[in-house]
Amino acid sequence: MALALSSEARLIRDQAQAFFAERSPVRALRQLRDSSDASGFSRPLWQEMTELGWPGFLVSEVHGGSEFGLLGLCLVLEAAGRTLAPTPLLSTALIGASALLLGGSAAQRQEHLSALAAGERLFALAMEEGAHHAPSHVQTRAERTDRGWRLNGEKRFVPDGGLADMLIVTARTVGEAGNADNISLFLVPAATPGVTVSRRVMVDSRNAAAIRLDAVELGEDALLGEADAGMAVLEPLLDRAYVGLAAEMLGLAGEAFDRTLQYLKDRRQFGVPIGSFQALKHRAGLMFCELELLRSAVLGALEALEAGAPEAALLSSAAKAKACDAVWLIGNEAIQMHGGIGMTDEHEIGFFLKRARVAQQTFGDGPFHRDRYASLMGY
Amino acid sequence: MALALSSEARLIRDQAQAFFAERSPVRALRQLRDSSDASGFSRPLWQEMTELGWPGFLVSEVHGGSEFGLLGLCLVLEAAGRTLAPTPLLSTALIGASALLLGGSAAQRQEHLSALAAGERLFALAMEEGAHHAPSHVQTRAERTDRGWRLNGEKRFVPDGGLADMLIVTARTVGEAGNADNISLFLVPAATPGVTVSRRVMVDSRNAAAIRLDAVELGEDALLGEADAGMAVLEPLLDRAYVGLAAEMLGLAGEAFDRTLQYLKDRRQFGVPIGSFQALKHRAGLMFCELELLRSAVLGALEALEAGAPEAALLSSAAKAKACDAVWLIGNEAIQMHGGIGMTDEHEIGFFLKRARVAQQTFGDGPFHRDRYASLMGY
Amino acid sequence: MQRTFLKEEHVTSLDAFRTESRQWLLANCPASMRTPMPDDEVPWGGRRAEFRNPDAKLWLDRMVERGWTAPSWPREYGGGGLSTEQAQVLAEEMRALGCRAPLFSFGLTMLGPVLLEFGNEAQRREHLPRIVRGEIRWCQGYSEPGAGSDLASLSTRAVPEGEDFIINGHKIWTSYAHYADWIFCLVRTDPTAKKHEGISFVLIDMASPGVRAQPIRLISGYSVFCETFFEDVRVPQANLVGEPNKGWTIAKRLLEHERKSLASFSDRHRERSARSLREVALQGVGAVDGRIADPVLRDRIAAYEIDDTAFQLTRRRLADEASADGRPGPASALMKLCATELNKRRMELMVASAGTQALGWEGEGFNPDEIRETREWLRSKANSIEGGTSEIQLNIIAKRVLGLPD
Amino acid sequence: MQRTFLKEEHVTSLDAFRTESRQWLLANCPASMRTPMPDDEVPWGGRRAEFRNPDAKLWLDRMVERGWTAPSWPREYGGGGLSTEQAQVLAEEMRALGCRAPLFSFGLTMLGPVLLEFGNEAQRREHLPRIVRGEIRWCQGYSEPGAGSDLASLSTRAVPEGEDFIINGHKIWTSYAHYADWIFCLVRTDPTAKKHEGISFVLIDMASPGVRAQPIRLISGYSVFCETFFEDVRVPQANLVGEPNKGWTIAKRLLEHERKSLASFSDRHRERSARSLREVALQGVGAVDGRIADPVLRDRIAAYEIDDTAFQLTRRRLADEASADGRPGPASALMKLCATELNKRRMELMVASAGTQALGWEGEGFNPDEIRETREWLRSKANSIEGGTSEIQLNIIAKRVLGLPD
Repeated sequence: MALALSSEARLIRDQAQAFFAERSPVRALRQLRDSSDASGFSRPLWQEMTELGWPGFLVSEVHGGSEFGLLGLCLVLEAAGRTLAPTPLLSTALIGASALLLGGSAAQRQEHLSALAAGERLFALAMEEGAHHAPSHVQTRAERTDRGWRLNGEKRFVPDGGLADMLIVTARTVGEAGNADNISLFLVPAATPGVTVSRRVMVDSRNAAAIRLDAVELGEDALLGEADAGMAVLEPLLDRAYVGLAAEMLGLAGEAFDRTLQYLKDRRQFGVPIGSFQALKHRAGLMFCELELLRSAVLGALEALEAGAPEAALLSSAAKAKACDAVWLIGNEAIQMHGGIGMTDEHEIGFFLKRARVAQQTFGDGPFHRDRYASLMGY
Repeated sequence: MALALSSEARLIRDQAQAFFAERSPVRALRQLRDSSDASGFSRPLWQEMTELGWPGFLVSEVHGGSEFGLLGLCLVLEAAGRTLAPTPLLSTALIGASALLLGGSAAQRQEHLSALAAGERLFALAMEEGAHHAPSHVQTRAERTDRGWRLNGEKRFVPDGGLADMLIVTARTVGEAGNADNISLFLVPAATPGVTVSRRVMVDSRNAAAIRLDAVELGEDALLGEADAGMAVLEPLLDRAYVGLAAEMLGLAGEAFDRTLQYLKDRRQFGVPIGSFQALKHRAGLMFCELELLRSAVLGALEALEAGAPEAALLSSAAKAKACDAVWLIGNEAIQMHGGIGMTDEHEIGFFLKRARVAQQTFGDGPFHRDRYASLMGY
Repeated sequence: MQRTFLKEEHVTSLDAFRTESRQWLLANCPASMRTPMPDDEVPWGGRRAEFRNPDAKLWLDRMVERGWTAPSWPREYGGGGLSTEQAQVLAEEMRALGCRAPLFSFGLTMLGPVLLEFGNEAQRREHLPRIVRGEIRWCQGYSEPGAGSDLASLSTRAVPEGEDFIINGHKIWTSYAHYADWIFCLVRTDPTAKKHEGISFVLIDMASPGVRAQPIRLISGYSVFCETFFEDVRVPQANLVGEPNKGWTIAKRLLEHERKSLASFSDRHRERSARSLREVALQGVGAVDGRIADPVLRDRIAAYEIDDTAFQLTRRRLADEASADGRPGPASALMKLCATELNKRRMELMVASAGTQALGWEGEGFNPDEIRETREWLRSKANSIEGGTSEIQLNIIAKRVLGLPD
Repeated sequence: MQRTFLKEEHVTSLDAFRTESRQWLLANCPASMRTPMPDDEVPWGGRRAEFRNPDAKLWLDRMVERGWTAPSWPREYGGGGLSTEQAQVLAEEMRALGCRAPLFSFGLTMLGPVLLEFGNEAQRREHLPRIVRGEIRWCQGYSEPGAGSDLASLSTRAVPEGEDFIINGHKIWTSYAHYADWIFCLVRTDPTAKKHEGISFVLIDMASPGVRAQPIRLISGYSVFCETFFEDVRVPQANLVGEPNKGWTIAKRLLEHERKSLASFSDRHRERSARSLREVALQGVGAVDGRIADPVLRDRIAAYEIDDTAFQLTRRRLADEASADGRPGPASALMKLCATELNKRRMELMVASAGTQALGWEGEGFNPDEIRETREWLRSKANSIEGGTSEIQLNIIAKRVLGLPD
């Protein structure tokens, strides 16, 4: 297989870019923010995305999806990243669908996949309990009951947690936080008694939520995958999430870079465009290299994930680590090179910095993924 | 106290700079290297330094020294660093004298200090057993005997080990490598039976040695400080060694920077001096900042050491960490900015890179000293 | 006894001054003025000065009486008349006792030194005492939308008319202009001259008709900067400082003072921070044996703290080495560059340490410290832009310190 | 079944080619040619070629017979006539089986492609088959003491005399000139024209009277580069490639090929390294639970390996995206920059990992791997200088890829 996009893929990418540029430019995010919209996203826009089939990209045709696959979905996420569009695509189309495909029973798939592909049911992964990504750091308790399970615990920083109809929750039956064993995954309807969802207003203006689970009673069928073997589902699920988010970050970094490059050509000081100053040129060149490396890392990880290759986990962490490097460098340089105007709320470049840092902290920052990479490599 | 040199100190510095520039320029190091001189230093030159009183800068007048103190000695070391002069000053005048002052009995001082101050007896600290600085990583054994002690073990990378008349050796009575307890310090004449000194030819052409100790029999009086409490002497001794080496590295970095700056002004390409290119200007500016920070870090540590201030250990590690940063950055940039000519053995700038990397690895690299700094700060 | 080769000071007389100052401070600094200063109690002074805490007024009055809001200015203009060394001792004692600065003001840090060097006697007598007493709050009218790093390309015009100038133009990044009483301003008085040669330095009462200041909202949510518009503003020509068309020399000197002051500004921020970096890290990633659990983060924090220590030592060293005139000179570029880049690093490490808790914007789920850290992180991005970008500082170092060719 | 959107290849025919190639390689590559290549067995070819291992000669002969020393060159010049995709498959199979390259040569990587594009038929017929067969070893006469990054300011003169040129000048950094049979050289043929417009590209037999190559000793102790002096050297004008005074276009294209080849050169170094970075680190700082004991070093090594992985993927991606003409273009600047900076990082990490054991120069106390690592560390510093400095690569990216103004 070549590591280049097919003409069909380029079509999808171009369509998605045109869609977000027209229907969800950065000013749409600003409007959501300034109107203090409680959901942090636009339902009519989601409806339009649904009509384009995006929620069902991973879902089989039997359940109303298109089976366009992970690469196609990531091209859409990259396009969304370019305009910082807040969409439930990552949480629902990628994570929700992958959770069901990787761990769901036939009945669970039957129950959820059609609604998911139709954009009618939104998902969120309620996993973190601390301020840093730590999949096995689970204190939330799952007790067996007569009719199934009872959950108690608190989840933090659940992306799209305030929108979701269904929560994918990690909980443990025994053991202590940090131990990777005895973790199970549950599908929890957000409307279940005992579930309290509170929005957290983050710097990127998206819908992250804190979620309390107070004696939440669930049936047997809430269990996703095997009891006590949640990591067997969660790990491959997270690999996909890492790459999906890295794809969004690629879009974000690419757009922030393009805007900065344009500014370097347009802004004049000392009678010349500031992009003619060699120190800025060289820094632009280094940003370009980071971006090219990130693009390849994302494509390489997608190739491995789609092929089910053994190096998929390794390359997923590599992609997220590179994404963190790139948005850090480019986000900071974008502000510095825009100078004062970049510090104003009126200018859009600051939105890229804000989203960059949240995306960096979501699903593991650079050091997390380098540590995981080293562990997977056996050193 | 002001953090600036007194006129007396400036005199010492200027005298030392003039001395090394005239009597031991970089080509003297080249000659030593190319003549395969077994000692890696020049005895006649040492004689001249002795006449200037440098070996006795820390030694009291009673023992023939000048008591000019650590700062004065470090100004000489900085000057030596500027021409990469291989001298036993650090090992003998700083480490040897400090070991006797910090841990020596009256009899030991009486026996050694006059000879040391007169430049007649050279010292070396035989401490490392691995390829990285690790003061408590001691496997060398010290057993009690009827008449004193018996040592067995192997030391690596002993700076000036091949020149020294007296070795300061770390050994442990019980316990395992890594344990900081039960380490003792010994004064071992290099001529003692069972001591085998083998020169190691390093990239900086100085005299580092591997030393074997095979059933080396010593008297009671060989013990420096208390038995099993060697770290109480070694730690403050190493603080001084860190700063002394950092001072030498300051000289090295300062000279490499000055030469590079001159090259930027002299070398013309595209019809202009290459120092007119903004990318190189900015990088030169950043090097200058590193150098200024290093100079202050060294002075600050010396102030604290001379005052016996509690933050002396902290500032000593800060100085060595900054010295490692500065010689790394400036050594590498010096080669890159000199371009092809800097890669030739004929040009002298490469000698700075070689000494830089050895000095970085001597007595702890940046990560070692940052780790120590954090530990001393309690985090 | 071993000698030291660090420069010795006039120990005896300074020691006496130190003792005396300390006693006075202990007797006169109200207890509440020896606590960390909250953001909303910064004493900026001015016609509309507010004192949430009456002790702050008392403290200001007492310090003004001794001239110690401007310790090294001459007594004739209300200053303290101290030598550089004495002023440093006073600062050390205030730091040691935790005394708040009685007054923050661009008049003290920027305009005053320039008036002392370039102003005429009438201007000094009119403005310096009011700065010392905190009666007038000044702001700075330098940058324009088209004149940022290239400040000398400014186009705000001052046209003589009788004994006045008529001023028209548009300034930007005028910090706190919406609270200021007066502005010191660069204007173009000769549009035909080369760009550096037609600029003058004038003082303008913000109450003059035609002046309008409009706050700019920043990415941090703060609005400390303004755009300031001048529309046919009439200013007496007597308000010109120095010679007409020679304002660029004054402007450059003032920028040196600004850089020096910005270099210490990040310290003030840090001193006001409720939580140190290592506290945030220990809380954010947890501790193992009392040490920050993440060794990579720990290494980065130690690297930052070592650099910061070296920077603080450099500040002391450069002050100690400085020539007697006390003018900042090109070293201010190094100080400004290092201080601001260090502060940005510190705030990035705060975010890395606190993770998602450092990225809250407002509302539930974040305590006030966390929200302030988020905002300060964003605010810190301007450090390396305002008062001359880091790129401009590097240009200055390359040219004026290292002598590299154009 | 889920679809993929990665570009599909002509799978069927390529698969057949892959199978066939593998079988041939298995049958024809001597066992000893499937082991890592020691430094002293690199098969550079040439009139004075030496084969320490007779299998190397056998392997070269067999590959030459199929044209697979230059797999994608046309068959009429002795090449393999493969498509780009087939050549890539062949390279993959050789890598998978661990086959050594049968021939290293600047003729293959640099001169050949340029002769194919710019040479006349006589020149192709004369030189290409001899390159393919490894009969002539070429070197490159580009830089001069006064013309490094500013290559076009070169001053070696070629003056016509009858049917010849008389050449005088002084080249530097001519790699392996002391072993080479011929040199491709940039010379000034019109000293009155603008500097880019008076340059020609000529081929010179190193055996010509008046040519002298003198090795330069490097900081690594190696001497792979020479200074090459031309003193009244007579060269037929028929050896001019392309038009007179139009050599700069050819020179730039050749530099692109050189960058591309340098980008993969560091790989070859790495493949020949006896020890991987992580082996050196595990040995140098020890292991805790099988992991590198120093977590900060571990993080830096992982960061390097991730960047290197991303770089290898970028190489693949750019090859897959490349246009059909196979010319490297400005992307070669990115590849050259990343490859060389990565190799320098790798060698610095080697030193950081191995500590003082990585800094031995010669003699007792260091094993051959360690000595080689020291030398390679020093050698690596030239990576970002030779073939166009990293600064030049960044200039090219800024101008030709990003379109930033001069």
